[in-house]
Amino acid sequence: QVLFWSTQAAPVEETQKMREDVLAGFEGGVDFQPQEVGPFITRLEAEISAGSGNIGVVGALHGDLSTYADAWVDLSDVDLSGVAVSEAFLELGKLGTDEQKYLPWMQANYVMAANKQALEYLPEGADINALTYDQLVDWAQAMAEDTGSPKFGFPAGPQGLKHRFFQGFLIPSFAGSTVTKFASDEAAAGWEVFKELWQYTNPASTNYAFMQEPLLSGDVWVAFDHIARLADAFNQRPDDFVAFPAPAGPMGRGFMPVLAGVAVPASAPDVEAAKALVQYMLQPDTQVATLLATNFYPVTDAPLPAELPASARALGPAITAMTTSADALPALLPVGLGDMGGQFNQVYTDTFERIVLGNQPIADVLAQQADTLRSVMEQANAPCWLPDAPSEGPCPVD
Amino acid sequence: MPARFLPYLMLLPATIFLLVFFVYPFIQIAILAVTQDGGFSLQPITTMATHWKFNAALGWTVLLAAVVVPLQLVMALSMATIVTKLKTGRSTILYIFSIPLGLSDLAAGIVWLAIFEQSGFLNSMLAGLGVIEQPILFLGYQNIWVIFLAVVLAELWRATAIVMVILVSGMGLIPKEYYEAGEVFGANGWQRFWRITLPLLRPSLQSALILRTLAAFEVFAVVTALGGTTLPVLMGETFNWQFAMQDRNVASAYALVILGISIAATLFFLRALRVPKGATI
Amino acid sequence: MAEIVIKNVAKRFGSFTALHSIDLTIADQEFMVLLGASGCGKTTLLRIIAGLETPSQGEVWIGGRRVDHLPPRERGIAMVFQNYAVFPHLTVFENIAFGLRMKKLPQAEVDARVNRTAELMHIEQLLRRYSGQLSGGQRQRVAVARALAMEPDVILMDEPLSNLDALLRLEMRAELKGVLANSKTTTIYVTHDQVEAMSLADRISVMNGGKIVQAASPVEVYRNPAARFVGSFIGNPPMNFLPANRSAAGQWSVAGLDVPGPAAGDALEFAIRPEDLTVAAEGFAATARVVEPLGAHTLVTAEVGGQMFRAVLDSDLKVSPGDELRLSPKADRIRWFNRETGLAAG
Amino acid sequence: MAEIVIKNVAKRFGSFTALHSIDLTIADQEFMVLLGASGCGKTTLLRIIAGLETPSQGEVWIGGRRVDHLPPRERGIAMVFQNYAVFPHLTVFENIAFGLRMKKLPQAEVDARVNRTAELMHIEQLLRRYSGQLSGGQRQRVAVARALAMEPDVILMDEPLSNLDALLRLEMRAELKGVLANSKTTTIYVTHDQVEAMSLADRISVMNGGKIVQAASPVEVYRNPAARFVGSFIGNPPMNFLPANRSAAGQWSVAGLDVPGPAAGDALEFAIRPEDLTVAAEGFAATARVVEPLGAHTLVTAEVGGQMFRAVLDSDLKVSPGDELRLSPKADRIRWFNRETGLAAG
Amino acid sequence: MSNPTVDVPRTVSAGGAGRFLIWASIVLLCAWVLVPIYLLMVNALSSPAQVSGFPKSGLPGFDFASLQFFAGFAGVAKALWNSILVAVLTMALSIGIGAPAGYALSRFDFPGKEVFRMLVVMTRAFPLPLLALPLAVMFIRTGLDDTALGLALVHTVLAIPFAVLITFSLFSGIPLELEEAAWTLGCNRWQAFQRVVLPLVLPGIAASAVFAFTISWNEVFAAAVLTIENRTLPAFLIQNLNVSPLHLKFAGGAAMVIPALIFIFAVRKYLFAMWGIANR
Ligand SMILES: Nc1ncnc2c1ncn2[C@@H]1O[C@H](COP(=O)(O)OP(=O)(O)OP(=O)(O)O)[C@@H](O)[C@H]1O
Ligand SMILES: Nc1ncnc2c1ncn2[C@@H]1O[C@H](COP(=O)(O)OP(=O)(O)OP(=O)(O)O)[C@@H](O)[C@H]1O
Ligand SMILES: [Mg+2]
Ligand SMILES: [Mg+2]
Repeated sequence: QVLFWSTQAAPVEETQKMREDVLAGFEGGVDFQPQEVGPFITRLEAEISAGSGNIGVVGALHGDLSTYADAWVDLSDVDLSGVAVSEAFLELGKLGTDEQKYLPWMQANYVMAANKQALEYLPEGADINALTYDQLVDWAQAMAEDTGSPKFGFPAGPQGLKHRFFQGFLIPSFAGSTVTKFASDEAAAGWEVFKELWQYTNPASTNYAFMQEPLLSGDVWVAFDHIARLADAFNQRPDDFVAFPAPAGPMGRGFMPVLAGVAVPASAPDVEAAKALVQYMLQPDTQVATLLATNFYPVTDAPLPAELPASARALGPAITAMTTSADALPALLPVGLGDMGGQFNQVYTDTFERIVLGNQPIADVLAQQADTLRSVMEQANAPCWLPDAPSEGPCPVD
Repeated sequence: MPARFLPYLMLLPATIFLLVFFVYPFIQIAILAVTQDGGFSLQPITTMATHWKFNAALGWTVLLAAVVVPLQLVMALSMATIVTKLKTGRSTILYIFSIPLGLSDLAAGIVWLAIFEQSGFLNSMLAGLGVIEQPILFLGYQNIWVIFLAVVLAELWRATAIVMVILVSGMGLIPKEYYEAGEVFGANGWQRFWRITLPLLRPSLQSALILRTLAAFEVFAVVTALGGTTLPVLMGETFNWQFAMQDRNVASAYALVILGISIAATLFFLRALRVPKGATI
Repeated sequence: MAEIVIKNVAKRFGSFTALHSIDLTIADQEFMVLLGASGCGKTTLLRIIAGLETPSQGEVWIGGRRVDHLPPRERGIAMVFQNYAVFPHLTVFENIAFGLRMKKLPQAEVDARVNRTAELMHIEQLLRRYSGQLSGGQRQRVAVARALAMEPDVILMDEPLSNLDALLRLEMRAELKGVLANSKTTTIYVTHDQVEAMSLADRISVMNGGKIVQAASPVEVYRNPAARFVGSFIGNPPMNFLPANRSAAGQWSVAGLDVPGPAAGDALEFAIRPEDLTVAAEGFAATARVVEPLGAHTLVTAEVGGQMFRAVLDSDLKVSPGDELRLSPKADRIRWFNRETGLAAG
Repeated sequence: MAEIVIKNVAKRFGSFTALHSIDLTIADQEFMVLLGASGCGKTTLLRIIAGLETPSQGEVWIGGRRVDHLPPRERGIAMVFQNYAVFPHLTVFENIAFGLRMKKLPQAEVDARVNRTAELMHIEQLLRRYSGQLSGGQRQRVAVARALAMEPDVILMDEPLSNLDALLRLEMRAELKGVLANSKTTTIYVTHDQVEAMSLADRISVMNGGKIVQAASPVEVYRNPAARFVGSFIGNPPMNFLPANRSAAGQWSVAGLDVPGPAAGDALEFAIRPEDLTVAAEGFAATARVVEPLGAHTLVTAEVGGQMFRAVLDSDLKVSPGDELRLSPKADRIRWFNRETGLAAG
Repeated sequence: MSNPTVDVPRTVSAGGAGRFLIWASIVLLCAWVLVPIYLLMVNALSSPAQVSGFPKSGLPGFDFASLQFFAGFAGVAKALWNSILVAVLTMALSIGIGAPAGYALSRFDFPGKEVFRMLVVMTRAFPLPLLALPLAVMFIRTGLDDTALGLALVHTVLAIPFAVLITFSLFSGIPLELEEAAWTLGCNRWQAFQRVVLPLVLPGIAASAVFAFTISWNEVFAAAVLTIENRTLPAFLIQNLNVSPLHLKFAGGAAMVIPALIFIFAVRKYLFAMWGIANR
């Protein structure tokens, strides 16, 4: 039996499906164990430093995997026989080295979802599939003023994925950059807009982890979140909700894919069995089953079945609309940050908390956080990635 | 002379146990707080102390303990007194009172979230009574004091039982002749409680307060459940640095702060509730 | 005014009856001593008066108020507990001051009273100690001082001097009597020391098996026991009893001796106190069995008519076990009891 | 063989010295009574012998073995605690059986011994009760029974009968003496009851302020006190003392009376027991102050030469406070003490 | 003499008022404890739609789907068994190791007492999740990893301060003299402890055992890190509750609470039974 140690598919229902629908077919058996970040990291580090352990395969987001680049065995020799894996993702999986540190496992994205009631309040002339941040603000304002309570929602809770929104959506849309122009006036303007939006944002947002619940309860009518965290709303009441792309700013429609990969730690008890599992994860059937279990999309060219659950039917087109829009501005996942990934995220979270929640002057906060960001980049010695222009040495923060 | 070594002999298992399973890993971790990249450095401590959330986290943690622990003490004392006084239904009521004992802080957070949520029971009730039209957002980030209050309530609910059970078993050991003497010499119920029960309960009070205060300094799951990161607490920051930011040095520095205030509180209780030599039962 | 009236009080512990329908009135300022065998219910009676125990039936009145339902603190009493109940967490000073603090007396008054009573009890040098650092007798004196300091209307003392040496007890006894007389306190005092009982009591109540057998002045109780039990219980050593059979009108044959006695009755018991016997030519034929020197006197336990018979003789008289003696009773000290009812006859 | 030897034992509690260098030997099977004022260190001494307290200095030997470092259970002792220490969670039966169970005696033997000692202590009907359901005296008897049932080599009793009524105490005393004599036990017995001390003791040790003042036979202690303290402490009421000044060789002037006395010394004290005084034509001029009837006798507290002076007189003699009396000492009972050292003179 | 017009009933009714007050506060306190539990159960027994709906009725929907979801988890029974095993081991270890220390603290004065006390307190004061890493490394190297005993050892670290401090306070309440009496009756220290002290403090020991049990029962972090095959219940089903949908959160919470309730119900008698004896 191979122990599959994962940060993904942690919600108990997804876990259940992973075990029963996705992994049951693997010969030799899999013990799928999704973990919260604390135990996940602790156990992983313990096995790495003990040099032996139980974990066979690690499934995690790109950011987590890049932390332990040295611990993974090279997966170049995994026989992908005929499965076409996205080249860009494979490249990310090398973590800036020559070895295939991890293989991509599944991908997702962030989109917006709205209760159909909200559509009445859509500002004049706004197209839901080509929304701008200003229109979003107007929309939220209209809803708030008419219903008497703010109806926009945002996953700013401790388990929420807010930092991805700032890194991949807000700042790129306004500044066309994630790192370099972090403290630029354009970025400041973006924060300005977000602050305005926040006025019409349900204050309970600071408790939200998953937007599907406030959407279902009606506390929130319009929300931004990870597709896996919106899925339940669509599955429970497919007719009540619509999904649509994230809004666009002056520099374009920033968005950031989510990439999860599978890696094999050097301390794995049976590396061969682990590699077999990795290979199994990339098989077309597995990839589709994974989509059904987790709402994460395949990273391969696996053909999607006709019968998809409501969530996939609603969210898939929204993602496509976003990634293929004329003004699409993809922001890649951070590369080369290693174990500074957490602190990198924290810079964005702190900026949010200070500017929006703490009401501190935007310029000051950005200047201070820029210093922190700079030192993070320098410590990690990470060059720029998209949408920032490639750099020699650590990515500069202007 | 074996008698002199006897206490040490009795402490031996606990000491060995703690040395192996606590002190050894503890030292490994504590060292991190004063090292950076393998060398001695005060950087982690500086990073922690200058972090913009540090003061808030420390302040809220201490304030929470300062509010929760005394309230809890009062409640636990009243519960324990009631339970000891009762003749009928005593075990049923003790059982009910001690139910929260079996709850994890995670579960307690969930329970109180169900109450305070925007679509939660409190709003449902208020709406049902016609007091409100729209559900009120109790736990919004602007209502930090409401969040604080909710955390206080949840902590009171969850952890009072621990204090109570310690006090109940302590009260059970106070010989009733002292109450009788108190009664005869003019002490009313309140005075007996104040002048006989409390002083004779000092060892139990001490233990209960120490344990409870330490737990209060480590409050985390309930706060996160109810207030997200709006109400920063030390333990939350520790987790954040350890797992989200993966800076174990700073996390360790935070842990040492928790340890420090815990030891200070313990010393305080040991002094304040010391039983003078000779004044034992 | 603190007259204590106990009406028809009984106390049952489960199936065991500790007190059977007690009626007793203790006059204001009276010093009443309770005497009785171990386990006869003395403590229980005190505790009922104090309000620490609810009587199974009956009423308790103190100073004209019915107090059954009042808590102890409203009864105007103070009590010395048989097992002291000295608070372990308070110093001797604070123990004595406890009741005064409850009354919210000013500190100066508290100091004065504590020092006064502590001096009375000879524990003034122990005021800073805790009860765990005291000897048994010292602890007992703290308990007494604590009650005295209250200057209550009624003071209940349960064997308050039992753990003191004779000398100290003698002193304490005198002090107590003086203090309590001055303060116009009504006292109920349990003791097993008959000398104490005799010398302190205005009246003695003798209890037996949960009943009060006789309540009368000390001399009366000693000289005129109302029942065989009283005679057998009081006096150290107690009265001697011998069966008496009528030999003629007003003449009774007792262990071979002809003694003049009551005219009525036919099955009586002859009773005489050991100290009312002298060695003489005429008297009961006795064989000495045990000879115990008591200092000034010698206690001789002898056999008379197959029964145990005690005599307190002058210690100058040399008696050894096995000696044959003639013991003559002082005629005016002889008592007679009905052999069935145990009550005094004649 | 359970001779107890105490060598140079002292005990300090912080700065307070409870025992000063005690030397005492108690012979095998001897019945030693400890007498002394409250707080003089009796309990402390017993606890040191039992091994419950570590002496600050000195050695304790039992049966030829040095036992200082042995735990109580290996010393072959049993002890009756001053405040009983009856286990609250066990019935009377199990309390008494406690030590026997520790010895792993067969159940039949346990039953037999418990029943025997319970009967001895008159608590056989209480065997099923818990200590909370007993009276003080009953509890005390359980404590005694528990120690007796052990049939130990050495038994230490700390005021074991203090809470019993006189009658019961008399009985218990006799039973104890019998049982302990038969079982060849060495006994140390603390009591405040001098009659008890006199009648039980092979020897009496009189303690004062943490020192042993005299250890001798009861009669010796009573008649020939080795020190003023012993005279003043033993006897109820105690000895009377009057300053004596030499009027001629072997002649001393005592409160205006000329008394023949020791040849040596110049500042002595004259001492006489109250019961060695008679009312006569010649004697100390005394004014009666307090008259207390004690039953067979009357205790008269009088003033002689400005000092308090007690006499035990026959109760037939009618004395009232204020009466003038002449009290004559029996010549052969007069004792003399050095006024400085307090030790016996002549 | 006596004045027959004394108002006896007045004092009785005063007592009645006191009674009423006491019972009123009892009812209030019971409600305070029970209502949140009830609400948890209401949610656990409601359908997902009811759980996220508003306003809520306060009555359960008797929809067992969510609970069944947990009951249907493969391996729940084994995890439950592991949880109990670990909790019982923790109970035994922490009392076995902690009680002697508590006894020593209450009965002896010795140099180093304060140091030991601080050591005990520190165990409780230092966040366990930080210690989990070195412990896990140690366990993996020594083979204690993924065993019930290994996890129980870690839980014992958490429970020991409770065991030591609570037993310390209990022993402080037992008069030394009772023990001394037992010594003179042929007991060594251990026997005296066992036969005299233990019966008197048993309710309190039971209390600290209950603490140990519940601490272990509810501990998630170490359980998640240190067990793989031998998962305990919280590690098995609860630890991802935070990121699970609401209705499952409640059902999961209830699934953890119910066994604890049953456990406390089962031991409540030991929290109590022996009073009245201790209360001489
Ligand atoms: N722990 C202690 N700390 C200080 N002083 C103490 C302590 N224990 C006893 N003492 C003192 O030592 C002296 C001897 O005490 P001990 O109990 O031996 O007296 P005792 O002769 O038994 O008196 P009693 O007849 O009143 O019981 C007393 O004066 C007492 O106050
Ligand atoms: N709680 C109880 N349950 C059963 N019997 C009890 C209880 N309390 C006391 N008794 C019994 O009631 C009787 C009276 O007890 P009490 O304490 O009044 O005796 P006492 O006269 O004070 O005796 P002593 O002189 O020995 O102290 C005793 O026989 C005792 O065994
Ligand atoms: Mg009594
Ligand atoms: Mg003593």
